[in-house]
Amino acid sequence: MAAGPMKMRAILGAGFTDVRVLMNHPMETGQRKDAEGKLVPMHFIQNLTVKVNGKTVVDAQISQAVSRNPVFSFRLKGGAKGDKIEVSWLDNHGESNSTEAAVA
Amino acid sequence: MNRLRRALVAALALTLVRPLAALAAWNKEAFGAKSPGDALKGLGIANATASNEVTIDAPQIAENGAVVPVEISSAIAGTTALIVVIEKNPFPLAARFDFKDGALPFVKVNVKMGETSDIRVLAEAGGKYYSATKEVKVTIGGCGG
Amino acid sequence: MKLLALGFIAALAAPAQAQDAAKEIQRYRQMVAEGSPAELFESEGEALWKKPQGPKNASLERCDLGEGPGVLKGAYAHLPRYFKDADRVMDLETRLLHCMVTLQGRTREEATKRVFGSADRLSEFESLSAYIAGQSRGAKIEPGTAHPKEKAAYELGRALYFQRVGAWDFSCASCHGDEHKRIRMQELPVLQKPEAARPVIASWPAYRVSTSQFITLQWRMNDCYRQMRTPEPTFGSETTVALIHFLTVTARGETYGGPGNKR
Amino acid sequence: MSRLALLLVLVALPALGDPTPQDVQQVMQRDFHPRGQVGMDRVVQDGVQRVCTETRDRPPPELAKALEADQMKTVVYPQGSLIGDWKRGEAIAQSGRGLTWNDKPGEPAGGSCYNCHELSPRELSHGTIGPSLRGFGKARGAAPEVQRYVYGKIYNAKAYNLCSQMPRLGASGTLTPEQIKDLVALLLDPGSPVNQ
Repeated sequence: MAAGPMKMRAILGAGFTDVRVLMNHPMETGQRKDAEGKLVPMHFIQNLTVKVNGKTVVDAQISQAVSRNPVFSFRLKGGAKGDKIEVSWLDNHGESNSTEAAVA
Repeated sequence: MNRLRRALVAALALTLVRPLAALAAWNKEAFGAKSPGDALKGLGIANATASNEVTIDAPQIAENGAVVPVEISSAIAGTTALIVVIEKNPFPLAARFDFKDGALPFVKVNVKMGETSDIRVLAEAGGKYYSATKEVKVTIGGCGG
Repeated sequence: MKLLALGFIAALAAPAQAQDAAKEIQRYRQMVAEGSPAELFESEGEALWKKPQGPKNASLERCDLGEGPGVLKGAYAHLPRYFKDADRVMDLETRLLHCMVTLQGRTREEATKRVFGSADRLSEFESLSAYIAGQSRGAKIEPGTAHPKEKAAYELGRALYFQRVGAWDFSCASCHGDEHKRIRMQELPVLQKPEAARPVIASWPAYRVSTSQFITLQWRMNDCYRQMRTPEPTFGSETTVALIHFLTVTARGETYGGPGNKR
Repeated sequence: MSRLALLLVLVALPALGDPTPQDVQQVMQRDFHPRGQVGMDRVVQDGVQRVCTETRDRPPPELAKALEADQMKTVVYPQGSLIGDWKRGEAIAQSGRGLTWNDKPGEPAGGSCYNCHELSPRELSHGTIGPSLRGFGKARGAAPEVQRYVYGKIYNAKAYNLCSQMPRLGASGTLTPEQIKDLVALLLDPGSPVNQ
């Protein structure tokens, strides 16, 4: 599967900004068998980065234990309407994707 | 997707992703560890102090191990990382989040659990580690047919 | 937690334990619902809606879902309804199939080859449903009830709901007929009652976390009958539409909030 | 109390002009198709299903009694003890497979027991459509007549309560006599977790 769609929402709260990001990814553990009984090879996101106006604020390493079609929520200090949030990921096959949203 | 776009995406992946990869290497040793102890060793963590300022919000019972929602946070001043270990998973280390200035030590994520297990969350602050655990029971849902 | 452990030993603690378990599962579902990736599928459906396909190389953009050709806003919330051009009551999926045949020139057989998809690849009906249902968020659920065929569909749907059938003698009401019952940990809404049907219908179609699939009401009817040990109901048949119509009419007045999230 | 009963009957009566079970059956014969091991015979109602549909599961007592007696005739009791192996019984109670269009015909089915009943206290994920069976044997013992009752009830629940929601697990060919004996053991064997 190629890098699927991502969706993000960044909403200003009282003194913080909530960022919720959805990504389409199989997150295969390497232990699941397909319909023919063959093991599906490991395929999962390993790195995830959250940037605010170009500056990295969260740097994550994750494993195949994160559920399929991952959903992450992060909380940023302060923030202002219009701040540019960018989230990108890289998986163990070298595939990657990223998405951007302005704080609303 | 047409060929040109695919080629462009591939080129972009090469140029843009490299610095990302260099920036946040994936800790193969820790993530490949098959016991919680080895996973922590892989992260260079020798010991951690139990703390009720590290919080794990997760259901006591999950109807499906494929999706267990967990919300983790730390109230310890100067927290720079949160680490999630699912003790009984084949590869216990699930995630490590490093927070730079600008982010609060808070994450909500869905994880997979192979069976009923303790979830352990460690917070790093000032080079020290603090931890909390919570048991989640994994049950069967639906008609099972 | 300790209470739970004690429950295993002391039989007297059983009711408390059961209550705790039910409460915790409730919380589990709520947390799962808050982290739904359902929205991911809407953009996929939008692309498919606009994509020319079939012998006529036409998109579905001129498809009339009841509000006029190409009008999507609120269309899902007003289905199922009677369509004059087909002279029958149709739900969203049945109507989409009709448009695939009439606008795109596809055969019924080809268009229904893969009506239910997988976690890796949604079916056309699933991604289109995600997109189109999303265009009704905030709209009031008001399926058609005025036309005689709409009335007949409702009555047939209700009769089907109570029909005991199949190798295990089930009707829909065998599981969804009494208050506060569960299958395993799943609480069963009594769907012939408006207060129970409303929140359920308002969140279909939905992302199902246990299988990572996007599921529709046609799928729900199909898989309930599978578990009732009957033969397979045909996709878009009067039976499936009548049941969906009965449930949706029972839920009318509720504000549509989907696509939702299921266990 | 009697007024409540009357009210229930009134509520349960289908309105005039509603499709009858026969009408519905005709619609189903048109709208369903065979798949896998499941043929179209399964949308044809038998007498029990028809009466229960018509009366919304509240059949007149005399009719119920007569039809229950008919159903009792379907129960075939094996020779000797009816107590099998509770460990196998537990696995059968857990499994929800069998008789659907995507189950393979030769493969052993389950009883789907936990879908509706509480049995072993170790299994938290149990349904509540049927009564809790926890401690069932502890309260009743395992005398031959208790064994016969449990075996018969699993084999054909409709012989005891005509419009019960419980499938006729033996009469429908879902479970084999051996499997039903294993379930009897799960309920009655003092060593079974159900009786702990």
